[in-house]
Parts: sequence; structure tokens; C-alpha cells
Amino acid sequence: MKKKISELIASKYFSFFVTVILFAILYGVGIGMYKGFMKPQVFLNLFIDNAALIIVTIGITFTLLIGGIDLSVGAVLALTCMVLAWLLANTGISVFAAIALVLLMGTAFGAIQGYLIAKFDLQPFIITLAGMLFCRGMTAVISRETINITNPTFVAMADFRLSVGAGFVSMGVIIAIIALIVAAVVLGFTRFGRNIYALGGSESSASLMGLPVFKTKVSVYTISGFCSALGGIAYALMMLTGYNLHGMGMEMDAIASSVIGGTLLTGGVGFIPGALFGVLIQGVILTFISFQGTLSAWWTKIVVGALLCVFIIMQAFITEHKSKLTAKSSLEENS
Amino acid sequence: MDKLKSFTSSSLFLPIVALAVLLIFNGIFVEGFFDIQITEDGRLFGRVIDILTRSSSLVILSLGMTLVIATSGIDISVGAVVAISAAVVCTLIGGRGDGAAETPMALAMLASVGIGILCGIWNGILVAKFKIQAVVATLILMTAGRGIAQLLTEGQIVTVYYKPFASIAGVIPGMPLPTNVFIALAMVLLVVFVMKKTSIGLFIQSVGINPTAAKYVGINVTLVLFLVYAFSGFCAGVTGLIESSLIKAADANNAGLNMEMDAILAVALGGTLLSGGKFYLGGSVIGAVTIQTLTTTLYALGVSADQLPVVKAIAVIAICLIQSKKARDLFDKWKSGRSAKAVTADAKAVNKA
Amino acid sequence: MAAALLEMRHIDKVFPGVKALSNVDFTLHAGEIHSLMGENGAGKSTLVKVLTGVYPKDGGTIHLNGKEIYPKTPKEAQEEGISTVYQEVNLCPNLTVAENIFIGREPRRFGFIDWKEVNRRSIELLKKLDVDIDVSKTLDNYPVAIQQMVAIARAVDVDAKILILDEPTSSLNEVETERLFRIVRQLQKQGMGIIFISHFLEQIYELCDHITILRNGELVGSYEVAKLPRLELIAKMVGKNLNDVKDMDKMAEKSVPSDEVFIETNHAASTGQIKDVSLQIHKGEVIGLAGLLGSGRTETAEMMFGLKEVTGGSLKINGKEEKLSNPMAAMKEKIAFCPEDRKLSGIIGDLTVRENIILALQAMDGMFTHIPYSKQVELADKFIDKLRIKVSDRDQLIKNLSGGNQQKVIIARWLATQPRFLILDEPTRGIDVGTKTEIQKMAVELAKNEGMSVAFISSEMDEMVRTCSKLVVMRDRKKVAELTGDQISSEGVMEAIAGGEK
Amino acid sequence: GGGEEQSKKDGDKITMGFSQIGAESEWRTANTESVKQAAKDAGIELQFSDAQQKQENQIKAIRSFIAQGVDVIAFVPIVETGWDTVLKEAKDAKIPVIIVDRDLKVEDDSLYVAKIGTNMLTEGQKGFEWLAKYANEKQLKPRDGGNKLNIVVLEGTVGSTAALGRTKGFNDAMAASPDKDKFNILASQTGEFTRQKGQEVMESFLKSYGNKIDILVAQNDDMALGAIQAIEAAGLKPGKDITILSFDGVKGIFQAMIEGKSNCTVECNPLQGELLMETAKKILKGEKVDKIVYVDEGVFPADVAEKTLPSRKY
Ligand SMILES: Nc1ncnc2c1ncn2[C@@H]1O[C@H](COP(=O)(O)OP(=O)(O)OP(=O)(O)O)[C@@H](O)[C@H]1O
Ligand SMILES: Nc1ncnc2c1ncn2[C@@H]1O[C@H](COP(=O)(O)OP(=O)(O)OP(=O)(O)O)[C@@H](O)[C@H]1O
Ligand SMILES: [Mg+2]
Ligand SMILES: [Mg+2]
Repeated sequence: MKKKISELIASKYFSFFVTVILFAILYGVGIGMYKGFMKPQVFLNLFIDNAALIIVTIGITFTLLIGGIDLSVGAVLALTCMVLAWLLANTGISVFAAIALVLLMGTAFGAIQGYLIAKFDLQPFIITLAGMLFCRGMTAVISRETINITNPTFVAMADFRLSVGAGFVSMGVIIAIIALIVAAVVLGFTRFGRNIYALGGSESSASLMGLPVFKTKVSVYTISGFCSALGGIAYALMMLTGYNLHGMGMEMDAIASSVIGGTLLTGGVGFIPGALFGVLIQGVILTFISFQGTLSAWWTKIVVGALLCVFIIMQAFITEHKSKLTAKSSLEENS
Repeated sequence: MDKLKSFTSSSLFLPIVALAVLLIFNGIFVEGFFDIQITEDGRLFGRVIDILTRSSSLVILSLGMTLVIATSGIDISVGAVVAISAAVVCTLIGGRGDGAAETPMALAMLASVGIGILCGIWNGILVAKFKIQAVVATLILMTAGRGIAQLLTEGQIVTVYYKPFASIAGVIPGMPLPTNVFIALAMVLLVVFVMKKTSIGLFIQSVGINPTAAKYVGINVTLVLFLVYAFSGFCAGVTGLIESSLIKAADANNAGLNMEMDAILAVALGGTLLSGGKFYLGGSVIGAVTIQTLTTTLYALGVSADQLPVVKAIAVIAICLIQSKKARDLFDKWKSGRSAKAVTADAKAVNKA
Repeated sequence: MAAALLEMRHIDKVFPGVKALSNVDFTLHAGEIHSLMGENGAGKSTLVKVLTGVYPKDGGTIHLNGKEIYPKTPKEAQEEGISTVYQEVNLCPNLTVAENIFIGREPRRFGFIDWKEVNRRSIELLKKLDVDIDVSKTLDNYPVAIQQMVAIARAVDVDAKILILDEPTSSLNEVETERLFRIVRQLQKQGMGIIFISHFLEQIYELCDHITILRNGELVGSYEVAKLPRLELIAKMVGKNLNDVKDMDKMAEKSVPSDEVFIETNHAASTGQIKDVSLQIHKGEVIGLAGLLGSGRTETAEMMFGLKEVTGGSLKINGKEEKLSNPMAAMKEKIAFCPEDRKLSGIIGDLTVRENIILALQAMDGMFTHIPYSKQVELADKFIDKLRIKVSDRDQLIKNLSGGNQQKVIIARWLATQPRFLILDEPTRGIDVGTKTEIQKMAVELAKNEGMSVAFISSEMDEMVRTCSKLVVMRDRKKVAELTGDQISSEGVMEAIAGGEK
Repeated sequence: GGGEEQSKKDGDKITMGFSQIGAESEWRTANTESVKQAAKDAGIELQFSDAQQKQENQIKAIRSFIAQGVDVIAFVPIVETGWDTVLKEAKDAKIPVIIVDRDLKVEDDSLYVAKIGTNMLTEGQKGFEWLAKYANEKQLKPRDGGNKLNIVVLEGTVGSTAALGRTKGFNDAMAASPDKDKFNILASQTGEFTRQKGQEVMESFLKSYGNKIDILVAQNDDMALGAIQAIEAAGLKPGKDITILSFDGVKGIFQAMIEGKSNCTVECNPLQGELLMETAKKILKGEKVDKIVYVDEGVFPADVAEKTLPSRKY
């Protein structure tokens, strides 16, 4: 038993377990405090509301894993929604062609960012910050006002509800789940995925071990671009509009989710299911606040910050003591 | 000649070139860009002066940010701390219509800078003691900070009618430039002085490059980190004073909005790597002025605010490419490749003849 | 003789301020073990890195099997059939041992990595090197020696024409080295060409067929091992005549410790790290800590430097019980510590040699003071001169120095603080013969002339025997024996270690 | 807090879910306060949720209201579009929806029951009417000696309903007015509804156009307050050298008008709480309500400022 525990503590997935347990505690407290919390739909709403964020977080996790960052995700998402809405409103092309087109656009944009970063050794923070500015600006250039998506096929997709058990989920959730699975498999079971971890562990070592550093780097930003665009489609399914201010500040939410889920910003450590729970935790915090129902704007901010803080410190505390715990238990085993 | 060479290879060269290019562009395309008039009361008035005044906040923030980044950290809470500091000073002085101050201004100023430092200390504790990654640690205050500021102002924009308050970012009669320019200058000199006269700079770099090795030579890594974040908080506190004095009010929603990104950008444009280590204060200052110049330029050209980011993005990437060593190497190679081709082509031509 | 497998001709490589290689020729035949020799900074690693595409060459040609090749990245070199273990361990600490061995070439099933197979084959492979560890743990759980073995395992498993081993044995003990040699010889029989770099002359003579000597980036010559006596080899490496070299190798008299004890531990323990260590270190004494890998020597040293908490027993300095809670507390007691992992805990790569030298002194002076620039220059120059550190100038970045010279800078850093007790943890790892004796001499002289106490940790028994006046033997995180005077010999240590086995 | 035993079964107490945009201005805070106070007065239990300026948060809040089973949902839409899906969910759950303050566009008007709010278009129009009248009365002369009064406009956040409505209202009124040849819009740029930006953009206007500017139209009071400082810094007298018209009617601008630094503000009334609660009660009782209800709004020139200030609530 003791051995089991010490193994668990030493395991790579330790901070993931911590995240899951804290999530469960938070949810449990919610159920204890508010009756409505227990409805299955409240749980499913976490997915419905955050489908786009989940997808974007997947993309950003790839970049964080190589020790990079992608600040452009929110803006690319907004641009995707905008271009999609514009295409559907102003051209006769079919929904699927439009979707393919915007996915291609996001992917290409990610690739360009990746190329600049890898080829010229530029700082990802700055390049993707510029990318963010660029996409926000372009969104405004296309239209300052919101553009509605009225295309019947797309609206039907948006209205689609898949019932699961006692509740339902939306199309966005289905996309997000698929993306999660694909990403987890790619990272865990393909050479490309492992190269990403290696690159994050030590770029110089990865290069000396003969891994394709340049290609991997570019691909990672490309994937992030693709995920942002895919997230954009999930977002458009939720909003049915293109608007300049969509996804404002989403990059920070995504980074925070990923990190809460156990990703290290220094690269090399991270885990897709962790990222998912990172998103869910932020979602629960917001659900909490809306169930609470009396907080003013400023208290909302403070409480979100405080809960985030409690969570992060708790995680840091446990991780900090992890080394001591393992040392202790291994000593006990010895003697 | 030697001097020129040492200048071109100095760390400040590229940031300066980037700024110069921008200024020259302005000189050509913006009418009367370099005009400076002297008003009746002896003040200087003109676009260049505006740039100086407007950039002073960013300059101050980027000083703190440079040191934080040098330890391979980052402080994304500065914008929110600016708002808190602004809220503190304005609520303390109070928004009384009769122009009286509820708290003596000096005390209020002290309190707001103090709060800034306190916020910095909070970040410092999280990063140095709890060993939380800097982005996440400062994210907490970034999220909650504006809320705290709004709590202080109760969601109002507290306008201060107390006259002397305006002089923090305004012109004290008889002075040629607004006070905030002098404050920024004083801060820069202070930091440069401290870096020259103490070994803090060396320790900061050591911590940024290799924290383990820094620990092994007896550097108190925790203390260094702590100080750096506290200083960043101090800078944000001072900036809060200036920003609130500029509009004579505390606007909890907008004071210091997105300034963290601009400060980070300034540091990066100044040549400091975000991965930490060597840092260039002069570069950051120039970077900050560059960013403000860019904004002013675009206003002057009437580029609309929502399209402004596109131009900014392109300018930033161009500046980065100019500064990138690898880009230069590649360019040199390409050039030498071309001239080599030209030579062989010439040789062939000669051979034929 | 058969046509050469690898021919490097007129290789040039220039770094800013240093001509690392100039007009170097190197030839390797199939089925040959060829050693590259030279002092620290001679350019051995640089030659390897030029060959494997890490650095672009500034001139010259490389032919493999008669065909000119231009590897631009290590990946391309690998694809040409060149497998390399670089000097510093270059693996990914965040990946598991198994992954580090197979990354980039993982066995797959249906396009997905077959983890079971990866782990199985890793265990098998490591078994050949007699390493028995949990391959599913991440690499950073293991000490340098294990990491080095993992790197070797990775390199030898690749189906290659050329295997390059750049100081693979620097942190291995004799047994492990022997296992490595067995495998290298096997590969040799299969017709692989092997380049082997090491500063251990015995190993060269035991293993290699051919030696190519570099000095200051220039080729001295290429010789058959059998026809090149040891002393001549050294003479050629350092560029002196034979007689000078003979003198060089003479060791000074050992130091005689005074009766005063500087530091002592009494049944000291540290949770999970050390179980029971009692030591007495006198002024003017060179004490050696001997033991196998993982026996707790490093931890003992770290405990005396305030890096590990003393949780049981006591630690006394100058007869007074002290609690060293951090390195600074130890430094205040005039203790200095050169750590074993140079790259991780020694050098501060992006700082200059000067800054690295004055750093500890500055830390002792405090953050708010500043050693005047002129004083810094003086100190730096003094030690660059005294320890003969090879630098292009004192403001060169330390990361661009060769390993041996980095080590000297770290020692200089601590000597600058004028310590009373100097701990050297594997100070001669990866250091050339000349410098190695210099460091040994230095340790003895510091003890003799300045009454300093020195703790010397090394995996090389010979050097411990030559240098130390007292040997403490450790096993399983406990002190098992203490040897003095005539007891000090390799056999004595071995016996002591084995004696604990009962 | 008091939310712990929230359940609509105890008594017939009505529960209303209300999603506010945020607290981006004093005006918005007054709006929130008005709703909270009115709910208390009307004995309605309010589930308040602040969206922190994000539409997605509003959508989340509405979903959560549905999950909690409130009796009626009210919200201030941050943008006009993108609400169809979630409002359909509300409709399926048979919860009536009231739109507050801002406009919204949905495919199917039956997705909401009523709209309560202000009319930005009228405000813009009123603004121009005041300006034309004022110019005539005061015999304003172009400062550059030309024959047209030059206007610079500080627009609100690009794409916001307020900015769009006020711009359109103002421009349409000007185009339709017989005085249209007297005015010329010199420049128009966004100041994003904030003092900082208002000040910064005004500075730039002053540098570019110097003595040409006769009139400043700021699409909210905060930008006007920022601009006043920029005008003073340039050595001009706000309210005299440059006539200033702004919108909203917050206390700060009244103070400025009393000091003679501004000339007029067109009110935009945030006190919509009472009307909202009345409407909600009617709806739940099954009474018929108007689809669109506007609150009262006035125009306050400088001469009435002193008299009006004490009665201002925001
Ligand atoms: N990246 C670099 N930048 C600048 N100088 C370098 C760089 N790498 C090596 N050098 C210099 O090139 C010379 C040769 O170094 P190299 O590492 O090849 O020596 P070495 O023979 O392998 O020594 P050692 O036995 O210590 O490993 C040294 O003077 C070193 O300072
Ligand atoms: N053969 C091994 N297998 C597994 N773990 C080992 C082995 N050797 C050492 N370790 C681990 O490596 C860590 C560091 O060992 P340490 O460096 O303290 O040993 P040491 O006696 O100082 O040896 P050296 O200085 O020769 O490397 C210890 O925590 C130990 O558990
Ligand atoms: Mg070497
Ligand atoms: Mg050791």
C-alpha cells in the first residue's frame, strides 16, 4: 500500500492526479452548496461552454511542450469566425468548403509563425504576440460590425444536440472530444509526439540526437494554428457570428488551463487530459460564481483570482513536498 | 572608426537603428513631426515631446520588467497593479468637487507606491518561495488586480479635483517638460546607478542563466527573485501615479490596460532574451520609446485604432528580423552566394572570351 | 591497407577569437579503433562536431567510403551512418530511460509506438552493459554515470558505419569501463570504425589501434599505438621534449596534516540521503572520499556545504557545533565546494570567465557591494595565469571553453575566496593528463603550503592513492572504513568496500 | 451568502437571472446598481452574474440560469448577435427572456419577450440638434476664418451599439438639417470610450489640425473629460475655443460644465431597473407587454448643470 502511494507520488502523472482530485473536491463543494449543481447537465455544460477553449488549449499545449508559446490563439479564433461568417454571408460557397478554407487559413498562419520562429531563431512570445495583433487587426479590417451566420446548414449544425444520459452535448463538444483523443494519441504514441517532448526537454540534446528539430518546431506551431481555427469553428457554432472581440484574452485562459493541468512552461512536461481538467477547473470556478449569484463585477474578478490562487498554491505545495514524500517512503522501504 | 565599430557591435545598436528608422519615416510622412514650439509659459510643445511624455510610463514599467525577465521570469500583472495603485492614490486624495485633498498628497502617493511594492512582494513570494511558474503566479494578480482596483473605487471613475495632483504627470510651472519625464529619467538613472554600484545585476543574470549554479556559489536565489518582483511592483506603483495624474482620475478598468504586453515587447525589442540571462536596460528604454513612437505615428497618420494592430504587428516582425542574428547570417550567406555566383559567371565569361 | 572508411582533409574551423581547427587531416579505417588525443581545448570535440554536422566547417572535405559528404545536422550525419556519443551527456532529462535510447527510431506497430517493445528492448540493451535499472523512470532520476551508459546504449544500438565516443568513460568506474570495452571490441569485429576520445592513457593503450594527436587545433601526427610509448605521447600532446615530461609526472610529497581539526561530523545523517558518516578533517589534510557510484560521497560533501540538511548526528567546525542551512553559511566558515556536475551546477554559461571567477567572492561580499572592475581583472588574470586556463581573453563566455578549462575556472572561483576547506568533487573528470597532475599537485600544495583542508572525491583510485593522506571509504551511504598511511592503496579500498558486503 | 438556500419552491418569490456585461464605466455600474436596487424593492430574488466583457461568459451564465431553473432571465447583450442558440435553449426550458439596455438581433423575435433600453440613434440626433441650435444662438465663427465649423469626433469602441447608433444618429441628423453646410467633420477616430485614449487621440488631433478645430463631439463623457485635459495642455480653453458636446450624462461632466469647460451632454439613462422589474412581473403574471420600451432621456446644456448635478444618481 505504502509502496503504491510512493509510486503514485513519483509518477509522471502526479500533478495530473492532483488536478483531478482538486477538481472533484471543488465540484463536491459545489454540490454541497447549491442544489442545482448536481444536475448532470451542469457538468455537461462545462463541456458545451468550453468546447472552443478545450480545442485551443490542446493547440497551445503543443507549443508549451516544446518550451514555446502561442499568444495568437484567441485572435486566430476570432479571425476564423469572422472569415467564416464573411464567406457564408458574401459568397456562395458551401459550408464545408468554407470550413475547409478557414481551417487551411489558420493552419497556414500557424505554419508561417512557426517558420519565422524556427528559421530565424526569433522569440515565440514576440512573434505570436505580433501574430495576435495581426489577426485582431485583420478581423477588424474585414468588418467592424458583427456578421451573422445564417446559413441553414451551419445553423442546423449549431442547433444539433446529442443526448447523453440525462443531458445533451453540442457539436462543439464532439469536435473537442475528437481533438482531445487525437492529440493524446499523437503525443503519446507517435514519433512526432515524442520528438515534441524531447525538444522541450532539451533542444540542443534533441538536435544532437538527430531529431528533426526544425520540422518539429514548425509543425507544432502549425498544429496550434490548426487548433485555433478548429476552436474558431466550435466558437462559431456557439455564437453564430463573426466579431472582432471574440475570444479576447483566450490565450491567457488557455495557458492557465494547460499549466493548471500540469504543463511546465519550460517545456517537456505536460499531458493532454491534464489540459482538459485545467479547462474544466476554470469552468467550475465560473459556474460557482454564477450559482452564487450575488457577486459584483469586481468581486467576481477577485474571487476568480482567489480560487485560482488557492488552487495553484495547493498544487505547488503538494508538488514541492513530493520530493520529500518520495524520499521518506523510499527510506521506509529500505529499512 | 574603431568607435563606430564598437558602436555597431554594441547591444544598443540595433534597437537604436530601429527607432531611428521609425523617426525618419515620421519626419518624412508626418507634417511637422519634429517641430517643437515653446508656449508662453515656457513649456515645450510638439509631437516629439508627446512621445517622450507618453512613453515615460512604459519606460518605467519596462525597467522592472527587464529585471524580471532577466531572471527568466515574467510579470504579467503590472497592468493590473497600475490600476490598483491609481485607485489607491485617487480614493485617498478623494474626488471632492471643492478641490480639497482628503489625505495629504504625499501620504497618498506613498501609499500607492507602497501598494505597488506590496503587490510585487506577493508575486515574489509566489515565484520565489512557492516556486510557482512566473506566468501563472502573476496571472493571479492580473485576474484579481483589476477587481481589487474596482473594489476600491466602487466601480466609479474617481476624479481628483485637487490641483497639485495634476503636476505628477503635468508641467510644474517653470519647467520645460512634464514631471513624468523627469520621474522616468530619475528611475532610469537610479537603476543604472544601482546596477553599476552593486552586484545585483550580476546576481540577477546568474539566477536567470543557471539557478542551480547560482545557488552553489552562495547566491540567495530566493532573495534575488523576491527583490526583482518587488521592484517590478514598485515600477508599476509609480506608473499608476503617473497614469492617474495624466487623466486626474482613477479608471480601474482602463488604467494600465494591456501595458504588460507593451512592456514585455519593449524588453524584447531592446534585445533582452525572454529566456533570461543577459539584460539590456538601455535597450528596453529605447524599445519602450519605439513602441510609443509607433503608436503616435499611427495616430498621426490617422490609421484607425482597430486596424492599428496590423501595422504594429508588421513593424514588430520587421524589427525582430532586423535584430535577429540568424536572419543576418542567412542574409550574408545569400549575398555571398550571389556574389560568388556572379564571380563564377564572370569567370566563365572571361574564359569564353 | 584497405581504402579508408572516413577521410577528413584540411579541416578548418574558426570560432570568434579562436582558431579551433586548422588544416587537420584524419583518416579512419573500417574495423579500427582510433583514438583522438590532445590536451583540453586541443579541438577534439570540435573535430567530432564538424564531422557530425553540429558546426559547419570553414574549410576542408569529408569523404565517407570515398564519397564526399556534407552533413549539415546531426540527423544527416546519422543518416550517413555516423553514430555519436557527445562529450557532455546530451539526452533529454524529462524522458524515460527507454525513450532516450529509442527516440527517433522507436519500434512501431500499426504506425503507433509500441511501448512494451521499447521498454523490453531497452532493458535488453542495458543488460548488455550490465546496467539494471527501471527504464520507465525519467532520466533525471539517475546520476551522470547511468546517463552516460544510456547515451552509449543509444549509440551502439544504431546500425552504423562509424561510432564516435567522446570521453564516454569520464564518469564510469573500471568495471563499467570494462563492459563498454567489451562491446566496442565486438562492434570493431563487425567492421565498424570507431573513434574513441579519452584522457585515460591506460584505456587508450588497452583499446585502441591508432592515435591521432591534436595540439592547439593543429595536427601533430597519426601513429600506431604499439609504436608510440606513453611518455612520447604525452610529450607530443603538450608539445614539450621528453625530459620535461618525465619531471612533470613526479608527484610532490603528500601533505602532513596538523593536529587541529577543522571540520568533523559525528554519525551525521540526512533523511533519505546519508545514513551514518563520521569524519574528522584536519587542517592541512587532503582527505579522499572513496566508494562506488551512489555510495553517498557527493551527498556527504553537499552536507558539509550546507546543501543538505543534517537531520541526525552533528557537524562541528573548529570544535563548535554549527548548523549550515545554506551554502552561504558554509562559505562564511570559509568552506568551498566544486560540484561534480559542472554543466548543471558549476558554470554560469552566458557569463564571462572573469565574472565566473569573481562570482563566489562577490556573493560573500554581498549583493549591495561591488568588486571594482580593476580588481576583478586583476583576480581573473591572476588565476588564468596561475591555473593556466586557456582562454582567448578574460571576457570570453565560459560556455565556449573546453571542459577542462571550465573546470579550472570553477576551481579558480573558489580559490579566489581564500577558503580554509576546499571540497573537490570529481575535479579531474574529463581533464587531460597534464592538467590532472596539476590539479592533484595543487590540492597537495594548498594543504601543505597554506594549511588548507582539502576533500578530494574521485572515481579514479590511482589519483586518490597518490594524493590523499587519508581515505574514507563509503558504501551504501555509510562510512565503512578509514585508511591512513600505508593502508592507502587500491587494494585496501577494494577490500574495505567488499568488507562491507558481509 | 444568501444564495445557499436559493430555491424557488419556498414561497412565490420570483427568481430572476440577470447577466450584466461588466463594470467598464460608471454608467454601467449605475445600471447594475439600479437593477439590484429595483429587484430588492420589488421583492425579486436576483441571480446576478457579471460577464467580464465576454460574450461567452454571458452565454455560460444564461446556460447556468437555465440549469438553475430561474423564473425569468434578463441580460444586457454585449453584442447584438450570436444569441440564437442559447435563447432557443431558454425557450425550450420555457423561461421568458428580457433584453435590457442594448439591442439584439435574432432570427426569431419570439426568442425574447421584451426589450428595455435606450435609443442611441435618437441620442445622436438630439446631440446634433442641440449643436445646430447652439451654433446659431452663440453665432459661432470658425477659428481658422473659413466658412465652416470644423468638428472632430472621438468615437466609442469600434463596432459597439453606442458608437454605431450615435454616429448614425448624428450624421443622419446633420445630413438632413438645413444647417448642414455650416459644419464639416474634420476627423473622426476612436477613443475607445476611455479617458486615456480620449486624451491621447485629442492630443494627436490638436497636433494635426491645431487651430482649425471648433467643435469636439465625444461619444461619451469620459473621452470628453480626457480631451478637455489635452485641450488645456495645448493652451486652449475647452468650452470656449472649442465647443464640446458629449453623451451619457455622468456626474464628472456636470462638474466640468459648471466650470465652463464643457457645453452639453446628452443623457443616456442607465436607471432601467424599475422598468425591468415591472415588466418581469407582468410577464410572469401572463399580462401582455410592449415588445420595446424606452426609458426617458434628456439633454443637459451647461446652463442647467449646476441645478441638475445634485439630483444626478450616477
Ligand atoms: N561554441 C564555441 N564557441 C567558441 N569557441 C569554442 C566553441 N566550442 C569550442 N570552442 C573553443 O575551441 C577550442 C577547442 O575546443 P574543444 O571542445 O574541441 O576541445 P577538446 O579538445 O574537446 O577539449 P576537452 O578535452 O576539454 O574536451 C577551445 O579553445 C574552445 O574554447
Ligand atoms: N547504479 C545506480 N543505480 C541507480 N541509482 C543510482 C546508482 N548510482 C547512484 N544512483 C543514485 O544517484 C544518486 C546520486 O548518487 P551520488 O552521486 O550521490 O553518488 P556518489 O557516491 O556521489 O557517486 P559519484 O560521485 O561517484 O557519482 C543517488 O540518489 C543514487 O540513488
Ligand atoms: Mg572535448
Ligand atoms: Mg557524486
